Amino acid sequence: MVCLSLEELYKEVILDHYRAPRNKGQLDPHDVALERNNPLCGDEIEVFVKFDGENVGAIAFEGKGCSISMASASMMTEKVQGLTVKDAGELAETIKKMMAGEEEGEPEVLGDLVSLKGVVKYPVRIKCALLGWNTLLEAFEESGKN
Amino acid sequence: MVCLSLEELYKEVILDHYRAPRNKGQLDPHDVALERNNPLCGDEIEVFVKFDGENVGAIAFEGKGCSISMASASMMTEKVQGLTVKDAGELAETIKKMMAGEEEGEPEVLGDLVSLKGVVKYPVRIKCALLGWNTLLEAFEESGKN
Amino acid sequence: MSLDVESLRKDFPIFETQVHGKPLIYLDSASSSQKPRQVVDRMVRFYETEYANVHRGVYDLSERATAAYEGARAACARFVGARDPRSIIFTRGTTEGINLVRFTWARANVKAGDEILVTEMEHHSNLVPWQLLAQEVGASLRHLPVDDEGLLRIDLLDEYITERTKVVAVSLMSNVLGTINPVRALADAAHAAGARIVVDAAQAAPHIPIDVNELDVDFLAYSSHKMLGPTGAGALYGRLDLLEEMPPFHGGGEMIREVFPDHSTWAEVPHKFEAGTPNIAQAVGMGAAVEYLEGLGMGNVRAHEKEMVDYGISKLEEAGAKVYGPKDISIRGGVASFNLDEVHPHDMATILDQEGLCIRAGHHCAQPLMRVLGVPATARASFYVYNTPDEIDALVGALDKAKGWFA
Amino acid sequence: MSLDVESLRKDFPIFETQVHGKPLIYLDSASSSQKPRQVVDRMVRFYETEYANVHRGVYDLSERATAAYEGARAACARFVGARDPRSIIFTRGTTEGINLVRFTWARANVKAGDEILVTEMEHHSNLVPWQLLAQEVGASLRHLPVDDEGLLRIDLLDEYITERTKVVAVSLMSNVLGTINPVRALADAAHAAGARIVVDAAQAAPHIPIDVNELDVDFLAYSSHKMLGPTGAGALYGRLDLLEEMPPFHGGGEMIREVFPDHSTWAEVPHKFEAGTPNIAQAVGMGAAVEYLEGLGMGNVRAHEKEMVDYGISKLEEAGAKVYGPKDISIRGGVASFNLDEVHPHDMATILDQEGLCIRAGHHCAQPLMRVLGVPATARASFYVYNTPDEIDALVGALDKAKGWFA
Ligand SMILES: Cc1ncc(COP(=O)(O)O)c(C=O)c1O
Ligand SMILES: Cc1ncc(COP(=O)(O)O)c(C=O)c1O
Repeated sequence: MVCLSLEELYKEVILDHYRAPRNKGQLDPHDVALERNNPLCGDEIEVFVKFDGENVGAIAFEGKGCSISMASASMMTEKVQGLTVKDAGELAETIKKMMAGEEEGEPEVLGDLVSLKGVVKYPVRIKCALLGWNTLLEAFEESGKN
Repeated sequence: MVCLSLEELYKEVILDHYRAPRNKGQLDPHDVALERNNPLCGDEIEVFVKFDGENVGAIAFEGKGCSISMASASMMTEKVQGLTVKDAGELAETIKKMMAGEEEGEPEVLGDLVSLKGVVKYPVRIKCALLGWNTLLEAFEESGKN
Repeated sequence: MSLDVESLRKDFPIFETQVHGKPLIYLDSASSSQKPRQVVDRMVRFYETEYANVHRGVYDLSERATAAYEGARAACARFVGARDPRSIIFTRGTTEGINLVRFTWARANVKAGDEILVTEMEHHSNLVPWQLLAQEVGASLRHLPVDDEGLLRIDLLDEYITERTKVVAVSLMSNVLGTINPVRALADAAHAAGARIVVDAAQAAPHIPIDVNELDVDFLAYSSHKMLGPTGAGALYGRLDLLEEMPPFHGGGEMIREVFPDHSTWAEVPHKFEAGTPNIAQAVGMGAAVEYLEGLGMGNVRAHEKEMVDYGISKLEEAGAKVYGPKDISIRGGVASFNLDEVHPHDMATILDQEGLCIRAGHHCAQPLMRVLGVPATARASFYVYNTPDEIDALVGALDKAKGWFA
Repeated sequence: MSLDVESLRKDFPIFETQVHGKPLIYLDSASSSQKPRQVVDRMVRFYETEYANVHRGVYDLSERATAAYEGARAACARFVGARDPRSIIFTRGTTEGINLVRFTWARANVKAGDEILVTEMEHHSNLVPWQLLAQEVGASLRHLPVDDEGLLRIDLLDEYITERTKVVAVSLMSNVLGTINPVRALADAAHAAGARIVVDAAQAAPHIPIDVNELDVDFLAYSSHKMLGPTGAGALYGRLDLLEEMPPFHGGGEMIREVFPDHSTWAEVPHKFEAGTPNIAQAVGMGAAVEYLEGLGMGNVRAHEKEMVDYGISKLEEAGAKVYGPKDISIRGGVASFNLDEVHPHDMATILDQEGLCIRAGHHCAQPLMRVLGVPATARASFYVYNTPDEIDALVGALDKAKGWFA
């Protein structure tokens, strides 16, 4: 288990991805694109996926919002790229359970994502952290790949 | 001012009128008869008046209910018999104000009726004490005499 | 294990007060119960150390308040055997719960020509809302009769529930007769006819263990203030699938997802039904009352009240009172409505008050039932966890005294 | 005479708590205020020495409870300048008050083709009920615009209020912009067109003196929890003649006169609108909050907040924040919504929380206004009687720190 103070959480991980988001922008061509928002805080995200057989071939996101929602989406794109849709979906479910406090999550599997656990203490922010992941799961569903 | 304990109030005045109500029964012939009830406690009363010019010539009541409503109606019939309609109406208003705690009332004028003041401490019972008086006022109104 | 009444009475500060210089004997818990220190203290602590608005705050204090509020929801769900806290909507009390069903599920589902079945023993709170609904949509009301013993005529259900019946509204326990109704049988009959059952558990929740799944009910409303909790709180249980498809009730903050100038979309259940700042501290207090009752054990509560009502009925009858409702205490809660020939119930209540005894007199918000019983009013003594047989003896002693006055 | 803030802070036990090891700095009173000991103690005393159900009991304890409850009604009437306590209906809060008007007066009076005028700055609680009503009856909504300074465009009233307008729904003070609206002008225009005006005073009541007669409004709703009182209580003022002719809201006990199997007649105003056991202890607590505020003097409360918001705005602007709403503090309450370019409001609130600072971030239940302002969310600091300039300094210091993280 890692323990980060809020300051560490922000400074070490969140702000890195917030300032320099990975895979940010439109992805063209794509197989599926899905836009979702969190009306409670106004955060918006659009996720683009191009499949490569059963795998996530390429993924990108667009959006605006707080650092947690943007950083989480950025980390997500790094993490699921190249995974099978099934594994990516399972990872998303793990993250959701972790944020609901139902699962600890394995540091080896999670890597950077472990830092999101710092958000569990701020239930209102959990929706921010999950916006990208929920959009991904819906995108999978829409594509019929899941 | 008289001060009566509840027991005295009941024993000295209320129960006397309750057990031996004055002017109880139908009054025939009459000029006006009016029935009213207090739905909150189920008390019912009917007041009959025969006028003699501008005066209350004869008055009687029928009804069933708690001792306070019946005793108050009985005392009322004794008290207003022979009064002018105007004076009887004013007496009724005095009693209402007395029960609302707005007026003390003159012992000389009130006589027995003073005992009703014991009821002021029991706001829920005030409606019982006033049922007859309110019906009388309405009966006057209906007869066009007031 | 049974209730240790002497020791639990110490949890209730009000029993240290005097009425007219006499110790308080409170026999009106069916109207509203007294509150243990634990419940009041929980609310004080909430205001003094955890207070903030719920759900919308990013900061820690608001998270703590939200956790307390949602924890109370879980307690209120558990208390009636509901598996998912989301099936509990916080209300002001039973009356609001039933009216909520009227304004949402019922207005969306009851049409002209439909029938609503109530019973002759319903409290006004489970009758007037249905009258208003019926008038509004052009439906009609039917009234399942009560027999001479104070039991519902469920032998007539076939006649009273038809294919036009859309709602069966019934109380789990009568506040006048004490009758505990066979709600499961009514639920089965309602469901067989495609109707929904709405249960008024205002009297039942404080006194008997409830399981909404065993009863198989669609909606069930109860009040905090009758079960040792604060005023201003209550819970409405609703089947999740029904809650999800129902339109919202009040419009406002908290119950929305997105608001546009001319229309809006709704938050998830149960928030969809909790517009505006909720009764936060009262919900927390109601949760504390649930925990207090769980600590006593609802089985023990029920056992104590059986003893009390058994003793109470026999003493009242000895004193010459006519006691209404079933004599079989296995289907009767801790309520004894009665009349004495000699003393009108209102006089009785006034006279008993002088002795520090609180009983109720009147129609008990059940005027139609009074007409069925053929009386304008009754007196009513009702018992709860803190009452003792001694208090029944005091009641009967005071009744004798009142009879003496009128003799 | 002005407020002695240092000494009145001692009335608020919560300021002895710590958040993340730091003293609590509570700048979210516009969402809900903290409670002084006097208010909480009043409710504790009520439960411990005076508790019973109201109105229906013949005994002394019930009379005392009724007197406390009705005394609170008189206090709530006086607080907004209403001459007759009967014009006050107790509710759970502002949201319920407005929905009550929607379900009673408005459903009886607003017809297909009619118009309802709201404003662009309304809280969801004074918008969504009117959307729901409009959808239900086939009326339509119009939205009085807000100008760049955060003021209502009352110069456009002639265009927006027509002979089809039946309701004008407006807040006396905005919870986002702080704007204090010229409600009297809106009332006059509404009345000239034969419409009724419904005022949301959730923000105004805690902060500025109100007189319903001077404002000449038809309905005015406010909440206890924002004005030092308990949750679960609120008051709706209604003009007596309107209340008298309006149909009832909830059906149930207490609001009836006579109940027959198929229909009922109604109790007098205000009881007609208070079905079931009311939020007794909360109303009593709200009355105690009124008395506490009267003790401070609403003029002094207003003066203190003017100073606070004046200082707050200038400090926030120095710190580089964009502050929304009017700069003229004579028409602005103690609310400062702002944004920093560098730090998203949600991040800001999370980071400030670490410093013990409670501020709000989000849409503040005013999504349509957020769209008008062109922002997804704002941060908001709001001030009340217990806040000090030092706390504003602490806020600005913490904002600088947050900017540092994001720099
Ligand atoms: C302007 C305004 N109107 C209405 C409300 C709703 O008040 P309540 O949540 O107490 O019902 C609020 C507070 O949230 C408000 O600020
Ligand atoms: C059987 C029954 N139903 C409904 C109610 C109404 O409950 P409340 O007044 O808490 O809304 C009561 C209590 O008064 C009751 O006894």
